Amino acid sequence: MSVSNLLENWAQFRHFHPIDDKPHDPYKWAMSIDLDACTGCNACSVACYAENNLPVVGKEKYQHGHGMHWMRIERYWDEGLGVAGGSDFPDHGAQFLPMMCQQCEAAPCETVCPAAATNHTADGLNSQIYNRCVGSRYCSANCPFKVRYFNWYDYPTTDNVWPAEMNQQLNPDVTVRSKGVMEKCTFCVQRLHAAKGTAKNEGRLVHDGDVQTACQQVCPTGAITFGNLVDHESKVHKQWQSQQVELDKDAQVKDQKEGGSGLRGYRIFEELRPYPSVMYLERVRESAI
Amino acid sequence: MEKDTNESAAWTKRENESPIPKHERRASEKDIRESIAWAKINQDVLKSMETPRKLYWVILFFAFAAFSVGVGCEVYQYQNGMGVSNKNNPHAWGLYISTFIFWIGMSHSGTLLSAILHLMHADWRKPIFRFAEALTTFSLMTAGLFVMVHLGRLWQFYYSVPYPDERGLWPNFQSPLLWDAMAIFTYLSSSILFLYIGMIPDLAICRDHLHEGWRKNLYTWLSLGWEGTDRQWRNFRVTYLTIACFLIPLAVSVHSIVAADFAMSQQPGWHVTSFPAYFVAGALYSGCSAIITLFIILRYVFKFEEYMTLPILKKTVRLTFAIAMIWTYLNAVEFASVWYSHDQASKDVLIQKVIGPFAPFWWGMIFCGSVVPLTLAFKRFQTNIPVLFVVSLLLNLGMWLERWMIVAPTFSHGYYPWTWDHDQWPGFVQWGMVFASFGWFTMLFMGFCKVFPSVSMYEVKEMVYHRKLHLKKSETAEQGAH
Amino acid sequence: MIDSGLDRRDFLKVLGWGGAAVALSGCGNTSVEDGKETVVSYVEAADYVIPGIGVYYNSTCAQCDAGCSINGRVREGRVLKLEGNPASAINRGRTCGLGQAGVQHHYNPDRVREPLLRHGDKNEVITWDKAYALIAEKLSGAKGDEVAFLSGGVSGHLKVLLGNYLDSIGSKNHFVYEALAPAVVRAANKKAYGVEMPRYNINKAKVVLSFGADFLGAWVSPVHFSQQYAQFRKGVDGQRGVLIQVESKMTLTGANADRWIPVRPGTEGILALGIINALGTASGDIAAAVKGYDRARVSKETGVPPGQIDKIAALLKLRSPSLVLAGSAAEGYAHGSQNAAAINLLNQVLGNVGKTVEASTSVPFPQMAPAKGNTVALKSLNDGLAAGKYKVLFCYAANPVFTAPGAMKFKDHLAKAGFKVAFAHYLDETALQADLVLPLDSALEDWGTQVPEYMTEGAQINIQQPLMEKLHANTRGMGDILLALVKQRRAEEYKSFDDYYAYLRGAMLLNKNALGGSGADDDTFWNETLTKGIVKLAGSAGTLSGKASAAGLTLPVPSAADVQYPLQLIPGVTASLRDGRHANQPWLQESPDPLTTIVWDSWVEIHPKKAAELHITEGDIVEVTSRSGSIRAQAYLFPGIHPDAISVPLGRGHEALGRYAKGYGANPFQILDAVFDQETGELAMHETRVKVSKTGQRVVVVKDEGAAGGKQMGRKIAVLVTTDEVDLSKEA
Amino acid sequence: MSQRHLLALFNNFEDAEAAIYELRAADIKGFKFDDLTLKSPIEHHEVESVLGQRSANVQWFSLGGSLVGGLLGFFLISGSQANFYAQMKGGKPIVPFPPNFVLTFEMCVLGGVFITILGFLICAGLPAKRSPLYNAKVSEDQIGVLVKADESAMPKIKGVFLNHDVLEIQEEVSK
Amino acid sequence: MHRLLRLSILLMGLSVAVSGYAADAPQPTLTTEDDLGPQVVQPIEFPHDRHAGLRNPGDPLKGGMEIDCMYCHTYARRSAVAGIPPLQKCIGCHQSIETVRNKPRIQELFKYWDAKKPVPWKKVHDLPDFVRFNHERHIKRFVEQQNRPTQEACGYCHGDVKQMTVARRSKALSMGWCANCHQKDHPVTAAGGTPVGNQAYWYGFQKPVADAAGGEYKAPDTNNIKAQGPNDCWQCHK
Repeated sequence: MSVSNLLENWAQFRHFHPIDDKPHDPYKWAMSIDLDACTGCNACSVACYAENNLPVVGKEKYQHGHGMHWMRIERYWDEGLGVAGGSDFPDHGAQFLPMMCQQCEAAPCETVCPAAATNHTADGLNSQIYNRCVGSRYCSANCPFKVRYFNWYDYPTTDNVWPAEMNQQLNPDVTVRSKGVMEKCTFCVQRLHAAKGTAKNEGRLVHDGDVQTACQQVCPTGAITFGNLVDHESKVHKQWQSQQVELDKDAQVKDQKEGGSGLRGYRIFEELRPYPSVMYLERVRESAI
Repeated sequence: MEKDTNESAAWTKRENESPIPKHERRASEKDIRESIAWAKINQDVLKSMETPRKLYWVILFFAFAAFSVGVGCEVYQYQNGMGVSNKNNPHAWGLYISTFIFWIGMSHSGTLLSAILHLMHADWRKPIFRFAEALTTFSLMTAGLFVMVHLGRLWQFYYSVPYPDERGLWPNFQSPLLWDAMAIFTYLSSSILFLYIGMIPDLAICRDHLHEGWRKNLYTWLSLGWEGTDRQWRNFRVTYLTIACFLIPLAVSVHSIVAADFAMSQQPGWHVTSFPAYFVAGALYSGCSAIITLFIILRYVFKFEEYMTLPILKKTVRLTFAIAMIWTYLNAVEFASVWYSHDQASKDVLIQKVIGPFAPFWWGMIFCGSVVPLTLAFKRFQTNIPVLFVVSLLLNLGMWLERWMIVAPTFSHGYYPWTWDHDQWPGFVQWGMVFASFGWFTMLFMGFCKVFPSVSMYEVKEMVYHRKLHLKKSETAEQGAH
Repeated sequence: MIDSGLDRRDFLKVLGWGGAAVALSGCGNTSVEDGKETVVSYVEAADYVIPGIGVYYNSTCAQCDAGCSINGRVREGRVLKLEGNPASAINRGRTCGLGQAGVQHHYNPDRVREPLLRHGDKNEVITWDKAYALIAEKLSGAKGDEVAFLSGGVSGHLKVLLGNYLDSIGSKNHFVYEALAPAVVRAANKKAYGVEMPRYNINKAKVVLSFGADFLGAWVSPVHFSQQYAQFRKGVDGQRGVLIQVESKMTLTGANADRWIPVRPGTEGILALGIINALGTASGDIAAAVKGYDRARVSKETGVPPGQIDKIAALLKLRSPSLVLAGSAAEGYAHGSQNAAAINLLNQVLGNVGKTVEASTSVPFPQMAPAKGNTVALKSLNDGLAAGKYKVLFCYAANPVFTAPGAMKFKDHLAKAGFKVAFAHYLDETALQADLVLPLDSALEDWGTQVPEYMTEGAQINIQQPLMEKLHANTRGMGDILLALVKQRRAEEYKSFDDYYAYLRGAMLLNKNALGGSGADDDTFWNETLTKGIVKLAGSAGTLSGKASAAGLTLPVPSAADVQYPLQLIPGVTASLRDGRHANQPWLQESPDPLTTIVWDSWVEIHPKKAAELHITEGDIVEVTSRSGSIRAQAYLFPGIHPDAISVPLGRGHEALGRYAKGYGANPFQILDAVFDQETGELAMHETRVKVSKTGQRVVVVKDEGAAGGKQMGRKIAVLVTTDEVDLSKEA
Repeated sequence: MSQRHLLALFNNFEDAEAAIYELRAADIKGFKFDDLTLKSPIEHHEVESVLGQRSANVQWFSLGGSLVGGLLGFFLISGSQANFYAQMKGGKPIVPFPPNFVLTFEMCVLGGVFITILGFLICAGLPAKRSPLYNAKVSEDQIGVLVKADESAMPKIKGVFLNHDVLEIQEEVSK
Repeated sequence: MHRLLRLSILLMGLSVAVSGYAADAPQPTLTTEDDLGPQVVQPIEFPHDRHAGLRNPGDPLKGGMEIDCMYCHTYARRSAVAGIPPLQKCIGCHQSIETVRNKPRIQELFKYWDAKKPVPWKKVHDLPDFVRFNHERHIKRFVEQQNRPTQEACGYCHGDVKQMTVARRSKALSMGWCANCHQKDHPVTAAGGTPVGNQAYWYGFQKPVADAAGGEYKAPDTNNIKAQGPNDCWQCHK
């Protein structure tokens, strides 16, 4: 009875998230990425293609910006490079940043979807339901990170995307998306569900290390940490805590310390208040050289 | 006026051929001749529904041709996916949404002229409000088409319609797109009803003066047995007034909701507080200029020189000029507030428009939207039909560019520099669809004008009657004074 | 493991196609669809085969020679994804992108499926029996030394079997060719340390000074080094390791360096000697040898500012132990050996030998140790072919027609060989020149053992086992083919082995005790071995000699500008495409190059300053001309390259191989000059001089990077701090 | 006593008005003034001074309609937001006010307009069959006065009309 | 005015009805218990009634054998898919049951066995491919943790299979139908499957209530707190 439900539970329907409520019990999936360890090798991106049935769109479509890499590695140069007064060479190397859906707690994409195809799940994920998507692309328009990818063509039926034998590699746990739907990084929700199912069967919670995302699992330098932020034993929780980054803040206390806090945890576009679930650790460069 | 170009001279010549005696036209700046007989009004308007000039058929043919292009594009896009329209991941919307806003904006003219002027008892609206309302209705229909065309999975559009279904799912009422859908639905149905209600007495006239055929049946059904009794007129007046009252806030809400599509988002260049006002002003602006365009076309095609008179045109033009200046001001406010803020991302978008790859279009918009209307301030142009025709088309072009300049630069130049993309231009499918929308609109509009009276006969009669009454009164008063 | 009776196609339609069927049905219809699909069912099924549940098998990655152990997820008989095997000391559960794409090698639609007899451009499908008979026939008409076998790096039992086969033919002409092997460094190491490939402890070093060693990208064992690198960055006692990369073209490792030093191409050795000089700690003949390399001269010759040299020297002095690496950029010159020797000398001077450079362990079965590929082999084969010495040529795991320098004219010489047999996965450029093409099983269908060249702590033998049933009925494992061939000659000796699997099992069981299986019964041992996928061995640790000396060290002064060919061509080695053998795996093609973010195409890296001089802008199609030929590719303005050099990545520009490789990009191998290292005779890859000219054509560079380039435009996206701003010891 | 209809057509409103004034003053037996209907091609609101204030209740429909629309809108939306599948979106409450306000407003207008139209049809007695005494001229330029009266009153009424330049008088054919 | 009143009442009634229908969770249009789904033609007409049906004490040759569902559909408790038993399993029994050996259906079965080909059974309960129903979780919950009879637990979705020969769908298996169950009270227990913590009820918005009486079935570990079942979209669509 929806109307009676509405009236009975009025207070709960009026909670703002994540400031007012803390529904993250027992799970809140979160990630931290150490940019100092990330070498930009692209293994995570390829692993994501393998795990999540991402189509290879080919040169021409890639040129038109139709690439479907849920996880993309961005390469930045120092701001001083090549400008007057700066160096002609990237003396401190490049800077790599793996960028995928930040699973924002207050995701700008969720509110704008007309069909309610993208929602916030109880364990802190930004769900994308392909079969509900009508393809208005409003979510992508409103994503500050631009990490949502639209199926501009029907890739399953496109030549050379998954030809003859190649389609046998498709992961049966992940729906292959047809034309006209939006998709994005899911934190490998199929793996999370399998792990949760196993844990439930055994009457326990998912322990840290029970489940890894595909990108985390492959990362040669272990730059990606993934886990349950609520679980105090999890590595990701310890990292967030030691970096004094809090989920429901739009500016961290540590950042207001004069002279710096000596910590390097930050979240991208925190000030826009999407409350991302991915903490990055700043890249470090030696000052003595 | 006489000193103008050859083309102008030709128009003047045509003007001379018009059924209004020259001296009468010249004599007074009257909106309408009081001496027109009511029977002649009936006769003229009814004739327009039967024998328009040949140009009518030419327009209809080209409109249909343009529409067919769009059908082809849509079939192609439907089968192959949205990618064929040359959109990509930052450029998710492209021309469809900007043209959607354009048509929504255009729809505001009908309401403005009809409802606001009706409430203000500005009776010069009477000969032109009918086609303005039709303009509202059909441009809304055109706009609605773009919502559909824009969807990646058109065949699933009903997922965003609120109806109780077996799944127990509802659309997301938080989405401004849903507000849009709701507002447009409300606006469209209200506009159609407003148009229809206002047309009932005229439908009765049509019914009475046709003898047989499908049209007779159509008018008989649609006129609901209207006889013009005092009871009918009385309730008609109240109803018309009430709906006009409903429509004004509704119209404002519609375009501010369309503005909310952008303002409610978080993107630089969109997340602007003044957007609703800006959108509404832009909407009225494009609506008014569209009215001028259609005024000129209808006046010629249906030989309405006696009803759609130059003084009325002049009033419309002056209104348009005022709105153009409001729009210009709001434009300036928007840029100023962005500039004054320290939001680097929004500034970047603005700079991108002014000197980036969009600069030609942006400056085109400023030229068409703010500079061109300055001509309207000159009295000599206010009744110069060829000039007005060109100017009104330019204004519309400017308004279309404005919508494009709202939508596209934020996509190409959003928060995230890595995804900036300055090379993606709309593909032929998008242009085809935009082109076709004009055909579709013209087709519907011209069709309407042929089937239904595009000048409100009873209101013109009222106008003539009241003017005459007024004239008589003032004459009496004059005589009394003597 | 997999039931032979299973109708694979049928059941793939049921579960495997589930995803695809969604797409085809348009995701929309919520009504159930009874009776339209067939449900999966087996005839017989092992207990652990449960539909919907993935089973994991251990095997070894065959995408490169590093020997990472993998763990394949198999569901309903299909291998879906490869993960790293955590038990392996090499990759510890991790893989690289190239390794991930292994499944695409297996499922590749362009694999050769039938034995093909080639007549010009036409293929005739023949049976295996006929193919074997043909080989026997051709061999009977040739003397032992008229038979040559060209292969890539091989190891393990396959190497043994191959050796036996060549022995049975009486041929000693086994050419082991790898286009991108660190062969000069091996030789220099042998001289300096007494071993070809010592163990580098990047994780123990406080400073790593790398002369063009792309150990994070494509050098030797990148996944292993990446893990060490992560530890190195975390540092000992919160003191983070410092990476200094000296190279003329920025590699992935260079992009991760604290200080990247664009050295003039070829002067790496001079810089190394200059640093020794600046350190001032050397004595004896070393001190004498470096005496002339004062900072002014070194700076002038290398282009590195004097202050920089001092800073490096000071840091190296301050933080010990350090590690100096000589990589492919240093070795790729005519004086490559000298460069490498000078760099190794620096290691010696810094006292790193024994600390961060340690002796490697080797497998106690020398016959299984890897046959290391190099380019000398190619040269001698090429010479032999040119002389028309060979009547029969076998080619396995190498694509010399694609990778041989254009100046060698290998393709022309190859035509002189009488009968060419290619064992191939794809119809690559070399296979197209062959007379007989024999289709190979993919690494995920085949049995094998592998001994990696670069060993980490302890030695290990990697097991390769099929992760699924053969995709194509008529492909064969290389082991099976060799066994069949060797049986032609020594039937008696091998008659007890039905197939390579039996051979492998037999061979492993024979040495059960040495392989750590003493006491276990055969089946237990064997099953355990397969389960683990790795056999860990005590191994025999060698010792390092540490006898690097400056004797004979002569480094040429950089040559004066070449007016006709003013630029140095640096062939870029990317982590995903390497020498191009995997270019037909679309994930790799679409995986952006980390530094330029370009996909699906080749490019010419030019420093923006140089480009401005030449009026070249991004997307200009430029012609790169060397003395040996020319190629065309799009220009990309890249700040991470020395202005006197340009770089074109290797691996693309295939004329064959498959639908994802053919016609994409240009092949810089084609324009390499045939210059060789004076000491080892290895091909000097970096010694080609070129000129660049605009063709007038322009394209849009297909890349992931947006219009902002690599700039963050004032946003706080990827943040950089220096070590004095952070306290790493606080971190969890 | 049987009643009959009679339609008189006038050339202009003044004549008709004068005739109606006279009819009102005449107090003819068998004729109630409320049974007089004016048919005109345009609305003459001056007619009120002759006919008196006759009721027009459409505005009450408007009020009711917009209230019903608004309430329905709010509860339909809020209720459906609070269904089983309620999912948090963008950190906003499940039942958020700003969107629901917007939609309630739209529903309010929608309800208002629809019910107003309904009210109009009800109040104006539409749709209806045209009365047999209808002249197409009424929709052109003539004013019609339709009266319903006892047969006995007819001659008097006709007389009044004839006094005022009536163009034509149509009578219902007696049964 | 009567007409007006009637119309108003009609209108109000209509709106109340629509809003009532709309606001409350709509009931899926079910195929009724008697109304079986479409007949699916199987390669062998498998008699479920003979295998799973109740024994006939009078004539053992006529009645069923009361075989547990999961004797054959053994994957259901271990995997998301229930699966069809391998042919081996059928043969395992049937090669020693001489009495029916010559029946045409059994002969057909052996034909497949001799050819070593799997029987191409058709899916009967075939959900759209974007729906991921997990058999294992449901079996664990109802059969293992709540000790309900297998046939009852399976019957929730599959109907009374023991009465059928070839299985036919007898439930709607639509989204609303699934939600019907999920919307009912779920016990929140450590072992009961629904995770302990706030998440269980937070999004379903039904506060947990202590139910002293308990349901008909009392799971041993229940601490009698009830909430709604999992409701997030990713539960079934991934």
